[in-house]
Amino acid sequence: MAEQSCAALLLPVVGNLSGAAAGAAASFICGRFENITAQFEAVSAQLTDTASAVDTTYLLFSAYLVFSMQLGFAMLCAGSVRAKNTMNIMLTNVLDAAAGGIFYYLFGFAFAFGSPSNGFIGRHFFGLKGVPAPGYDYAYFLYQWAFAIAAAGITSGSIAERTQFVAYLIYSSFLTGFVYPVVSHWFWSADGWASAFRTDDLLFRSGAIDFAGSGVVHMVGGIAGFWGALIEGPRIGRFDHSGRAVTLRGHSASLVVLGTFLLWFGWYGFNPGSFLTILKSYGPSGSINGQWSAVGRTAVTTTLAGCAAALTTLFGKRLLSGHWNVTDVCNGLLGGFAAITAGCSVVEPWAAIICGVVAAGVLIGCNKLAEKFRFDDPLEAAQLHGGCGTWGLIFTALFAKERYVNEVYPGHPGRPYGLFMGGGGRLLAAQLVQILVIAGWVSATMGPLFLLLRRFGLLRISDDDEMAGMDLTRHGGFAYVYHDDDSPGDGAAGFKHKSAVSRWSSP
Amino acid sequence: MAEQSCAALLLPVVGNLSGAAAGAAASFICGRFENITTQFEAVSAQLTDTASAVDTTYLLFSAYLVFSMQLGFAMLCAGSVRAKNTMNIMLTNVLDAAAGGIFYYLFGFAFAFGSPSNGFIGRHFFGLKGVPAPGYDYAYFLYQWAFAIAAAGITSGSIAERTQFVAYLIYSSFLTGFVYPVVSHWFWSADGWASAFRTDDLLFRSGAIDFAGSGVVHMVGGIAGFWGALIEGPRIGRFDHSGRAVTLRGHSASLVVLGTFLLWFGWYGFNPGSFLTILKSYGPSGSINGQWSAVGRTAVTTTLAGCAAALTTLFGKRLLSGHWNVTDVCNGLLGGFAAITAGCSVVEPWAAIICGVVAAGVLIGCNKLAEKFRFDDPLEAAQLHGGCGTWGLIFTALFAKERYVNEVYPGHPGRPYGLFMGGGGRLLAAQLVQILVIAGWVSATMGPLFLLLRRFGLLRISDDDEMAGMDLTRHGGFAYVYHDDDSPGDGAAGFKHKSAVSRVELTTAGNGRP
Amino acid sequence: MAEQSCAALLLPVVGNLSGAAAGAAASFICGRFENITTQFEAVSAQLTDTASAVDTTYLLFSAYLVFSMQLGFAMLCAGSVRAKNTMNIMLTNVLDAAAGGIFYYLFGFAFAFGSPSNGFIGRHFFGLKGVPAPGYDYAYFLYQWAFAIAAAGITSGSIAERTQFVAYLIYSSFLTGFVYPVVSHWFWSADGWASAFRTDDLLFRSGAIDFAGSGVVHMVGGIAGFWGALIEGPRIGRFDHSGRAVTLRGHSASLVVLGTFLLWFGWYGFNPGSFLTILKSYGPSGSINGQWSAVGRTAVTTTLAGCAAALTTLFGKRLLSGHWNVTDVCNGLLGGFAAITAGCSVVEPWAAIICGVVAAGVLIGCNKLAEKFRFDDPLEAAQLHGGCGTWGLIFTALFAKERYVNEVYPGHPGRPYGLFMGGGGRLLAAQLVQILVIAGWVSATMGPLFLLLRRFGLLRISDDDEMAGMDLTRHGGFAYVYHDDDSPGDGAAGFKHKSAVSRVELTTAGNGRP
Repeated sequence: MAEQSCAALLLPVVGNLSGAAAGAAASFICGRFENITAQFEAVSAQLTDTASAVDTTYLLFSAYLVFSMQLGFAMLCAGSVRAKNTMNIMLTNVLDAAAGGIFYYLFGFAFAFGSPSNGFIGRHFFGLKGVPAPGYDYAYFLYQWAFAIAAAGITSGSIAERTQFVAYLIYSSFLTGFVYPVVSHWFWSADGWASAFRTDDLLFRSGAIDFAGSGVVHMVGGIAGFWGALIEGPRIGRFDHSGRAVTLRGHSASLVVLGTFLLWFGWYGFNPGSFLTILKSYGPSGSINGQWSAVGRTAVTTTLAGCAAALTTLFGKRLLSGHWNVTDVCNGLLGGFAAITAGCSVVEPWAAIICGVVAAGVLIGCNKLAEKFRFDDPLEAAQLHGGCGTWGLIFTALFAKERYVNEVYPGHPGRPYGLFMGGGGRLLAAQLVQILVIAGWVSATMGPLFLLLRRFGLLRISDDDEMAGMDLTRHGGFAYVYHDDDSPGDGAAGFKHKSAVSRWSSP
Repeated sequence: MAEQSCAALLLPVVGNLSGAAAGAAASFICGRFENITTQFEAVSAQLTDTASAVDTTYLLFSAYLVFSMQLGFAMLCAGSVRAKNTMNIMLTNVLDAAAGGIFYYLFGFAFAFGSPSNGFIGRHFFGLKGVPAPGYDYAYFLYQWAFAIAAAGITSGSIAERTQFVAYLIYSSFLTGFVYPVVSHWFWSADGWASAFRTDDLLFRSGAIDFAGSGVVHMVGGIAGFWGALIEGPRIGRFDHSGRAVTLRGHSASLVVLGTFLLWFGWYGFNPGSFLTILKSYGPSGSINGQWSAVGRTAVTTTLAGCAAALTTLFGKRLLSGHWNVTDVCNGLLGGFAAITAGCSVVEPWAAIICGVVAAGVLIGCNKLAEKFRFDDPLEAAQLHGGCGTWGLIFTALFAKERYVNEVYPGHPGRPYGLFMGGGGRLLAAQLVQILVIAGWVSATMGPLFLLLRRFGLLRISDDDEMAGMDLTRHGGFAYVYHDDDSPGDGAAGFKHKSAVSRVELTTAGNGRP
Repeated sequence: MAEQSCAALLLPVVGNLSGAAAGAAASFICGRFENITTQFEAVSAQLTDTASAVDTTYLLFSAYLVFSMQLGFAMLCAGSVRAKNTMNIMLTNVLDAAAGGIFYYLFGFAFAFGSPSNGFIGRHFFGLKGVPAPGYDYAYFLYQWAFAIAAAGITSGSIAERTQFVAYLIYSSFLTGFVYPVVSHWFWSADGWASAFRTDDLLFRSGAIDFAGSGVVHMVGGIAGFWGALIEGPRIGRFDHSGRAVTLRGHSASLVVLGTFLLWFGWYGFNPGSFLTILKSYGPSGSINGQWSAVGRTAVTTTLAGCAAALTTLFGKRLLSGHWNVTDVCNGLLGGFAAITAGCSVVEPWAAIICGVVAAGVLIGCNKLAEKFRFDDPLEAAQLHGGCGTWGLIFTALFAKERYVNEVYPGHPGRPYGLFMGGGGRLLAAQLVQILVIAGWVSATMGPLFLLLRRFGLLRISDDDEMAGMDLTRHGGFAYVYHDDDSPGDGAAGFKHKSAVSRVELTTAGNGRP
């Protein structure tokens, strides 16, 4: 086309002159233009390739960071339980990742992001069939898998130290393979009925803004854990005869701190990574305004919320309990992170500090409530992820900034934003709907499952097993052997807790 | 050139007209074209720079991840040995990295990748002289160093709890500085005789496909460990008088799980990182087909193989031993990773699951065999890295997919691929040659070395030392002091295991030796 | 402009001919040229966006790595103290990061990098107001925050096991919020009076080269720790009645090794990350010479310095103390890293090995001195970060290579470089000024603060508390509960160290207090 019109325009002009030379000149100029167009196309394609490479690099390393949170969970859980149940809880954490990998590959990812689909559940990409497709590359699957296993990890903390291993295998598969993927479809897939990414027909003309999963991940894990812990009842000895709470201390604060820091480290993949891409300009191309800056801001808001929550917890617990407690500070920190996760990309750094301060209060309040109602959650997971996650969704509805909302969720000018920022109440309505729907869905699926497991006697271990510790009775021995028997030939086991062994074998 | 021809073409046309204006017009048009050409050259150079930056960022962070595996090894090894030998094994892991850094800088990298060279050994880049050269930047050295120290780390697990520290220093230097670099030259350097990257004269017109090192890293480390553990013999108490195996439990399952997860984390640098670059298009430029997608696929196959192996081990060991054991699951997981490492970039995700399931079986089988022949490897390193690594090479020969093989190893259309995928047996032949050659080379170098060390009495520690623990006798005290003496002024040492200390004194007194 | 001149040039030529067609031809050609110019502008803008994305990706992941050093510090500190003070030291490490985050956001970043400003202190960007601005994006704040908390982490090691928690809160806030930001302004801000990045008026026409902070981070943390540890005095039992040093062993070597490896891992963000960008060409665009290569080289020099220091320490301590000690090797390794940090980007790899070897000697010497003068630093932080950091600044002045200095600190051709490389003594002068100024500033601010805290009785805990351990008396119980009481209903605490508990009760009873 371009060549023809070029020659058509130029030939009459030069055509009057010496024939061959004129034609050569015209075709030369036209050829050059054509050549230039081809070169621009090549440059443009190369720029597309570059963007693919940069964005994939960003997404993959974010996915690796999110995966490292699983290590953080494992260490946090291990340190928070008593030594006699360490093997059990670590095994659940390893299996969250391993079983989650298989299930999410087979159908979880398809339920969550299979596109095109209806608003309730996805129905493509089973076994990664059809991947890579535009917008759905392998790196995206890996990233979403790392999220899915995090939700299961939360729940296993709530019901630690008293759950049969078979029960764990069943609920974990169900949660990772069905309950969680459906929720993530609703709020994160472009087809989800409440998603803020929908092209049209947004819930309350807004959609729920749950950027990295205060609701989708943390509330889901927390509420599942809540029902599990409630139905199982407290651990033996957690409340004494008069009903007073007795602290059953975890066996290693070092592992708790290690796990907390690893979770913090991984959260930099969780929150900023949820942009999925980094090479995208917001302002005019070539300016400093772009997703790269929003990604950095998200990392900053995440950091500040956690820091504020940690400091608030430090001083709050000092006033309440009289000592400076590192494990409480760690939990406060994580509560701040769980809360900021929903709004991390759309709020100002100063608002993140408010988010963290309130999250610390929410966590302390939930723990008071739990103690009052004799609810026992060894890792405070229901309170932390459920309570602070809920606050995070409300917080987003209050403090989301107009410019950031429109940059992160583009294409709907005039969409609502934070109530306190002058954006009206429609976003708040959408967020409240999200809270109710998640609470309802998880309760309606996981509650009956736990009840069913209890009915069949598969849920809770026997009292003897609980006293002796699951490691000894189910997992082949204790986790630690610091003191040798010095007579390795005298038996096959080489257990450490001599007293525990004898106590367990006598009944 | 272009300018001259431009003016030559245009001047006759406009030259008939008013002289000066015509010349100005012609030179204007020609100047603009020239200018545009320069601009395209600038854009192209900038795109090259961008590609360098993106690829180096990718390679460097992959190298950091691989390095974090050394931390994983240290924790895995520490948790898998008894408390009394923790300091010893952790020191070997720190030194694998530290001594490996110096040796690999001085000559290891040169032996492995010095180019141009013959097919057997490299001979440039000693002390990084001549680096950076095209294709050989500092980031590449760092990445390869992180691989080299991993091989040494595997071996130190096999001979844990009973090896003299001097023996460790000697074999570790030899392995990292010579044995491993030569193997990596054969299979990974563009000059290597069996490399799939050769430009011509491929082994069986195929070359061995060992993408990230099931053979080059894991088999080398595992076979070296096999000979070490075999020549040293089992630990005291590992097999009782009737020859029945006695489990000598590691002292901390928490450290084992920590190490396993860190290795998993680092494996994302090991396997996907082995592409070295990420900005490379496979299909037409501008499409979604490119190395970025292959890198993601590799991460997915790696994950799935490990997950499948872990689940297989969980249920397999439940049937065999009756309990759900987390350390076994961790080992199974690592076995799956070791197996998928060779073919991670050229197989489909579903094939990776098969790879993992079989790898778990291979590991269980190897462990049964080891127990039967009274072979004692405290970390199952020889079984895990040697056995599963071997299976990984065979698996690749069976399941490598044509399209992926041609994308990852381009330039040889019609090259063979997986036997079960219809690609013929030539790849399998190349892989079997690789297995035999690696086994032969490592046995021929490391076996005599260990025998020599034993001959000079440098290999194994004394029975007394082994009973007391190496930490006490060689490394200045135990790793843990959970219980204070509460009277810190009463002695310089502050040992924890009072009973252990007194026991040692008694034992040595009983033997009539000081 | 371009269009007008285009039409003006072309119209006279074609104008002689048939009017309309000529005008169409001219405007066609001119339109095409115009169009091409627009396209080039778009490509150029897209390349700028790509560079922003690549550089931010690089900087953010480097920041995450540097943050992981805080975990490394926590584990290193935890393992290096006695079990009874583990909770205390870990809490300080968590709070270094948390309190540091708030303070650095509110004013620390503004003091350090608020631009434009005078040479002494910055005065913009309070509460990140005005960010993002060109050159000051959120990722840059995050990166600098991760550095700031590292300095505070160093100091908390020096005064471990005997400091009141309130004193920690006060000095830590002061250090992270004021002392450190001011120092970093001097040497790293483009406005700083001694910065090598200044556009003009460089100190000694050179500026001090402290690339990633041997002085700014390590000396600051080390000297602050020195004064703290000196003013507090040694721990009870550290020196016996005759003044002989008694080793108070840390409670877990596994945690020490874990922390060391994590610090090593994080150092790859600390040193290579300090380039802040990776997409920048040094040579002609499109060649292999660029910041990507310099970043890789920096990672290599960092690695080699640490490795050389570790090996030197291994053999040095073997000769001195007779055993192979893993915690000493870990400290030596970290000393090598602290030393190379200043010059990592401007020296050759071989020079890094020299740096590491000497750093190991410096650390051993400083430890000997500390023991002689009965200076007690539980983590050797003052010796390690202060001593090796000082050596690092001098080393840079001796071995900085001309080409690298001009690439990393461009715009001042003929600037001085390493003395031994033929670059004259002016860089050495600038580095010596830096050493003196940092030592003076930190002493003048932190020294009086610690004295003031002592005056008000806020600095050191009581002897009873120190014997019982701070975890029990201040932090709600011990860090470890390996042995259950098996009767969880009988008490609220569930402490482990029964003997410790009873001892505390006895002690307090003896004092006539409940």
